[in-house]
Amino acid sequence: MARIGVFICHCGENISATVDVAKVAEKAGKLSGVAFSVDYKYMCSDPGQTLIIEAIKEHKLTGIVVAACSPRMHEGTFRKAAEKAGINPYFCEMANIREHVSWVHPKSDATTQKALDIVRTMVAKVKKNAALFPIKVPVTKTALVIGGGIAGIQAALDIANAGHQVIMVEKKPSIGGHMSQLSETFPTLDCSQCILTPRMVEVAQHPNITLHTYAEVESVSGFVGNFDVKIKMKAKSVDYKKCTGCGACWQKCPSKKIPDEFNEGMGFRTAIYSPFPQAVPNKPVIDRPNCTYFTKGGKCGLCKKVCPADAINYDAVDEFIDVKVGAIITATGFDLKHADFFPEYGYGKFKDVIDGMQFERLASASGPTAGEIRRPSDGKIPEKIVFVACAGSRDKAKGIEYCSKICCMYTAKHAMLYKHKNHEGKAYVFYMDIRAAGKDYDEFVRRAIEEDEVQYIRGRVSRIYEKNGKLIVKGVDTLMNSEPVNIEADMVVLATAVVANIEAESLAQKLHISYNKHKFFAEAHPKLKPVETNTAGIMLAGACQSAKDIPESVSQASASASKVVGLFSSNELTREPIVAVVNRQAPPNFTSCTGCLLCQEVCPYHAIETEDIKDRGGNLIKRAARVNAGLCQGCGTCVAMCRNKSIDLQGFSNDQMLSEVMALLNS
Amino acid sequence: MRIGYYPGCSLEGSSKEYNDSLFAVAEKCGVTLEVIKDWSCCGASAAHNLNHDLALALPARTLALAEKQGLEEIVVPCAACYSRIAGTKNEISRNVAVKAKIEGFIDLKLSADVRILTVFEFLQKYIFPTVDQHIVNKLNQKAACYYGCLYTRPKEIAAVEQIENPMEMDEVIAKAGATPIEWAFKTECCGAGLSVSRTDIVAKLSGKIIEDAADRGAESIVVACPMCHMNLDMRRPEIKKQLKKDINIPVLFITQALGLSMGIPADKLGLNKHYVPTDKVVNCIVKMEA
Amino acid sequence: MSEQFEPKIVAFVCNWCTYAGADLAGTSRTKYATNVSIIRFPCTGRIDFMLLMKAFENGADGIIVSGCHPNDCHYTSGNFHARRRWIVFRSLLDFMGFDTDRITFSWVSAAEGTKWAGLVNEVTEKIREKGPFTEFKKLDYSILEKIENDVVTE
Amino acid sequence: MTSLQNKVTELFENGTINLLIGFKEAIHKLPVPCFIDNVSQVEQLIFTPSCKGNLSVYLLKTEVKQAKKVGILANVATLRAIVQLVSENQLGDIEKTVITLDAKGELVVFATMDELEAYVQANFPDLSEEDKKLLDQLNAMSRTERWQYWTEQFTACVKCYACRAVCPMCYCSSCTVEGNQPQWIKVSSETTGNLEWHTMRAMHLGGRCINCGECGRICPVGIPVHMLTVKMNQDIEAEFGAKTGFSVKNGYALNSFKPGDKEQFIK
Amino acid sequence: MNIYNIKSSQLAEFFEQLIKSGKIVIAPVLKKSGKVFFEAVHSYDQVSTDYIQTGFSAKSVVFPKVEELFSFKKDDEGIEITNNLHTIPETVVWGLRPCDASAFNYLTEFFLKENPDTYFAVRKEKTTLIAISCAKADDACFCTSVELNPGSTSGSDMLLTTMGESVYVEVITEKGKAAVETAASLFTPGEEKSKEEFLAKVTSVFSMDEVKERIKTAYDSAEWKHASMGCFGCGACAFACPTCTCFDIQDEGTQDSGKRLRCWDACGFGLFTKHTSGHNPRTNQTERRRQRLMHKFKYSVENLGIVSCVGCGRCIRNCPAHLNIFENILSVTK
Repeated sequence: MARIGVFICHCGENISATVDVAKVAEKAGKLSGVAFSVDYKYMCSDPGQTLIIEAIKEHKLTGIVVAACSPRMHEGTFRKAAEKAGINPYFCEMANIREHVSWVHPKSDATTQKALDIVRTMVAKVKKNAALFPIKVPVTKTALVIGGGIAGIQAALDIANAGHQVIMVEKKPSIGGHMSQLSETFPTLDCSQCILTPRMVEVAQHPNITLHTYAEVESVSGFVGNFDVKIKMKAKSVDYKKCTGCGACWQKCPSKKIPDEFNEGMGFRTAIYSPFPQAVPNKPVIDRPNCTYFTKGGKCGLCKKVCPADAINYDAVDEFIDVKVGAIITATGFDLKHADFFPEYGYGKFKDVIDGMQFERLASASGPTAGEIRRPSDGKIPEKIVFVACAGSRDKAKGIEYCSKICCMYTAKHAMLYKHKNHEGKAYVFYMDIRAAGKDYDEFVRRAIEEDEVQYIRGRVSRIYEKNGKLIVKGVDTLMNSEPVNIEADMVVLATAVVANIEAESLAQKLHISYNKHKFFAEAHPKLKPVETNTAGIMLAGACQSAKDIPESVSQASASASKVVGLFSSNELTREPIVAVVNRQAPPNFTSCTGCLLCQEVCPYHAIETEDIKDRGGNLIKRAARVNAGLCQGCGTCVAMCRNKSIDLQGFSNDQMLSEVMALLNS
Repeated sequence: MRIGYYPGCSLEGSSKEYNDSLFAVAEKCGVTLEVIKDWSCCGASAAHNLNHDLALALPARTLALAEKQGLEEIVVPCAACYSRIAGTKNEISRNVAVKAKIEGFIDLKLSADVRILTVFEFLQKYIFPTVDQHIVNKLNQKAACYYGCLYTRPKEIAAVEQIENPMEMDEVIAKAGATPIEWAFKTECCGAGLSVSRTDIVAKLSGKIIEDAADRGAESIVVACPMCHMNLDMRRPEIKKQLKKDINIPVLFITQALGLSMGIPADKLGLNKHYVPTDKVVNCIVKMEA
Repeated sequence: MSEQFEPKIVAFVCNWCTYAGADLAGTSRTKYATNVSIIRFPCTGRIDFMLLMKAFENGADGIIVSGCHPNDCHYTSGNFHARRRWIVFRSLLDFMGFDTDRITFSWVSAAEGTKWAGLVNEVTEKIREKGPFTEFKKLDYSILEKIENDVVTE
Repeated sequence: MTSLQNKVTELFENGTINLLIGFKEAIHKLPVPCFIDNVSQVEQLIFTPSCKGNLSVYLLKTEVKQAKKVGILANVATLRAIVQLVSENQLGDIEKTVITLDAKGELVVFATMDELEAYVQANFPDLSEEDKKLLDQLNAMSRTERWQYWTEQFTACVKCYACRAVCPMCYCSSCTVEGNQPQWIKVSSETTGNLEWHTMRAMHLGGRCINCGECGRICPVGIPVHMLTVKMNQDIEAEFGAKTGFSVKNGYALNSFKPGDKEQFIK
Repeated sequence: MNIYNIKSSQLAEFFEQLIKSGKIVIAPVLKKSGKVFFEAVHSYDQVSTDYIQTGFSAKSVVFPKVEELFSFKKDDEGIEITNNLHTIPETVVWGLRPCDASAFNYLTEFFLKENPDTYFAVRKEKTTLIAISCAKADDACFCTSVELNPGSTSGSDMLLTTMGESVYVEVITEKGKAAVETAASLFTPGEEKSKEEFLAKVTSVFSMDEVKERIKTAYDSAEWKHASMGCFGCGACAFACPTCTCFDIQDEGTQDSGKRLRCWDACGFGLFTKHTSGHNPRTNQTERRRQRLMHKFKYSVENLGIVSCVGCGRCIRNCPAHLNIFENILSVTK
């Protein structure tokens, strides 16, 4: 038989001014199952809590209702008090008679009556409460970092340096990502590779980091603290244990005319290749579709002959490894739209209309032109370059409404680099707005305009066409009473839109994380949880969430790293036991769940699994739903969905909610 | 399949040859067009600058009449008319409130699901299937297809697939045995309505178009819009002043070009009605040996 | 005219948006009618239509169901599922001849304390005009007893 | 022997099935379900248009499941039920051989679920004329008339649960109406409780009910219970474009959503 | 037994007199559903005269689907317990069939033989049964097999048999007399004659004696499976049955007020025999239906000496699966 204690708080005058607290206490005392009832000035004060604790002990209370402020305010406080008194904290409920009564109603009988109604309701609920215990989930203290760009590198290093194991998966033969392709970086103009490569090496050499390049995530299951990940190790055709990276193979490789991805197709590489000189690991892979040995059925085989370490292995196959990790950081970065996306700029027909990343390669000392800015068509040094900002970005017609964020800055940088290399050259920038919000950013743009005399034209480019060897750029200058502008340029650089990685969607589906219509991964909360995803234990770093520049990517990487380290700071995760459970019944039913599994669909957290109920002989009796307490967040949508109430939500059970309704209405 | 026809004012007046050539071609291929009875002005160039409701009501009326006549498809050869009618259909079918309002004005119900064909859509859909057997001549020349603005924007009603580089007319021309050229002014502005008020601007804009076509060796310019045709053809003297050179590439309606290849006599196609003499074009024609 | 009818109204609300919104109304001391009492759920997705039925059976005159605006659900999609359920439930009730005006569905965010207060007053007024909900009570006889009553009352 | 009987004999002999759920004629001339477990009984089998019953209900019986390889005679409603049941993971543990009569009265035996699904989609039944009529009548009534109508019906209900018993979608091992912790619905049969019971049943079946109409047909007091789900299914198809017993994938409209779902009543 | 005659045309007047007498009159009424049910009526126009059998039997008059045994209220003064025995009205059941009427014999035995049930006693005491013999029957009727017939008087207070222009009235009990008294002027004394030609022909499908004998050993018959696999496990048969008496005691309400109810139950329900432990001695419908049939033909004979099936055929007409009780009895007693 329940022995409930009811504690009515005055909250100074806040409640007692409009609610007749004494009367509420007196009436509450008469409710069936209520063994003790009292009102007091400040229940949340130490004496108040002591009063509760004493009462619980003295009157052997089995549950308490504190009628005071909103549970969102003090539920924790009073549950602790209950615990101190030796009863399960979940036998404490709060009746909100301040925010929902005294503060919103005048002093009147009706107000007092409403207070009493709410108390009665909560008494009815607490009578149906059950002892709940925090859920403990073990944590595997290894993190998986997907993507070896600057964000991934930063996150991996931070976690590793905190003393935890990290597994990094990079789909390309080398880590480094886009940053390794950049020439100089804004706003400081320091060389990208000079600052990046040491970090890359650090990753390779870190005792806590296991690096898998030329590898991809195949599948992910499990939940926070306990993910099971299958990784696909694509066949490199080179035995990295033997390979010394001497380079003999790629120097000898006969198929030399393969467009070089690293140089954005403006240079060539061989079939067996290491993407760039400072690659990590600096060991080659064979690009099978382009390798004579594989395309011409075993002819060639030169690399094998010349390899001093006998590291070439044509028979290598894709391999799969399974790893257990506690947390996952996605740092899969972005892609750029290319010139062929722009019909008005010639669908990429014109060789000398290039995108920003191509310009980076032209400007890079390690690039195809060894840092000299020469135009792709004929290698001439352009005298006039037009830079077009917002190519695709902020353009509904192109389906890309968002701002790509980095273009304003790198366009200024490009113009500057060009001017620095060719003082006579002319640089024009067509722009909509200049978005240079960042430390030293606007100064940087001003410098481009004022010191390097880059001509900024506020307006859009309507069309680019070729006429007698020149690129005619038709635009408008909206600051010069919208005069049409025609510039005869030698080269045009489009600051094309940043878009999500092509594989973003499929990865998101493997990870069960949500993404927006542009396939950028979605954060759990745009302001307060910007680095977590809705799936506990999976964090975001860098441009896979939205266009970001280097400093932003790096800070977000460190942020999510700290989230992971926080997660790893204890051996177990403790979670509120407000979770759904599938009922258990005596045989032959075992559970009333019929295994229709229609609930699986509604669960936003994929927390509902199946469970095979077997007899002693191991024969399947029935397949039922089971809630993974590690994943369940306690929304209870499945509970309302379940036709025969086989799933119930602890803390908001059917019995509790119905009792509340009945009690509220039956005075 | 019954095909409705909306001439609009131009095709009954300034661009009669466009109308005649269209019918000549259709007739040759045994396709009949039903004029929408009691059609009214599409409201182009005037209404939509003054009163949006009126701008919708006028084409809406025409659409409603077409429906009443039981037509599921109508051809609208004039680019301006097309733009107005397609635009209206688009807005009405997207917004019930507007639809109701307009129905109120015109005092007619309309479902606005009549299909609206541009002239080149019409040619491809109804003429192409049988045209080959009628083609007797090869328009042995380089032609620059000029689309102008009204077929290519706004995006919602664009009548072409690649709005920046449309190819629809080019395909028709190729059928007629001409060589469509690649050029940069396919969709630039010809000056359109300023034809009367600011001839100087028209001269400038249309001038550029003609110049680029000439520079790229075009022997004729092919259009599907009365307004474009007028600016490129009739305004030659002003353009000549503007460019300080005399370019006399003739400007043909697409239907005239196709008609020629089908062996329809030049005068029946109204080629004699142009300002810039078209005999050059006619002379290029070579009979195809059967 | 005797004293005016004071309807009993139950509000089924989610913890994260509407409950918090009601808290906000409190902290900003917005005054509203005393007729509505709140029952707190974690999410609108948790609200079982049977609870609405039971509320009416037990003498509620009106019901408010309220939670996070679409796309704002703390659990990302609970309110979307709830919305679908409500769409069909409401139409079913109407098909059975039930007066669905006695149920008010609303989105009230944690920031909309004023909206909450307004909603409460509005609904209270609406239900007051409608008068007490008696349909269910009238039904509580077996067919025989029903006839007996008729006979007796004749 | 009829072609049906020959077919079934064949199925028994080549070991495709070891139990067949079909119809035979009862002493009072009506078709009654029969469960044939050997060839000797095959000649009692009939399958005529008068065999309206939805035998798929029996597929969920333990005795039947134990037979493992089960054949079943199915009209279109039964086929829909099977599609829906499969989509709800209810028929995983038996090998079923489904036999139907097509429009031409030809025997069709489905080798795979895909075949069956395709057949259902090709022969998807429309609402029966009398159901349409009744639906129109009900929609035409004023709200209070409808309330009058239904409460009268539910007053007559005696809670014999025949509607539940004959429903292939009511396969819960324990039904909420019988749960007593908490007691959602009174055990006693009185109008409010009966109304709650039928509302609940409709809500649990809306979007799953395959419109076989059995519940209405067999109600001993003649309540057209099936109209509730007929109406709901109509709404669901209109609002969310979902058909019941139509496809094994996405079988249920109410456990999914579109952010763009439309309604006019949420303030 | 007294015999009277009354003109068919005057039945209506007799009926109106019964109503005037202040009694509740329950009679067959044609419902929207096209089925005929017993219902309290105000006038003879409501009464259906063309029906073979009512959907449900008349047992609800003495054994309603829900019987409130008592109700209680708790307040500061204390606890108050009340029942509504006193509200049970004088009732006349008009137009039940001889089979239904004879069912009352069994009901009486069941409820009153040992530990008599007050509610039943009072209701029975206040109920007059005016039966009308059957001129028509259908495939489901089999009263003759259970040793009744379309004209049996057993259990009725008064039996009416229409013979063309006049109605042959058999008054069996005092209550029957009382009924005649309400409109004495309409009745003219008559003498006994055969009703045969005016009764429906119901052919007997089995010999009761054989069945009684053979069913003793039928428990293990393999035929039960074939007879009952098709049973869906609903209560349609039991609730319609004039002799099914299973009930379930339910307490409804809160700690402060509530009532105790006796509600119809059915042995066909899986829950009927389910134990708290989860164990269910009757695991499937075959066993449950066997229980029902064995009870009708064996157990009730053993317990009360009466076959508790009256051959009304309702279970056959109402069965969703069209199961046929006498067909099954035949098969299991083969």
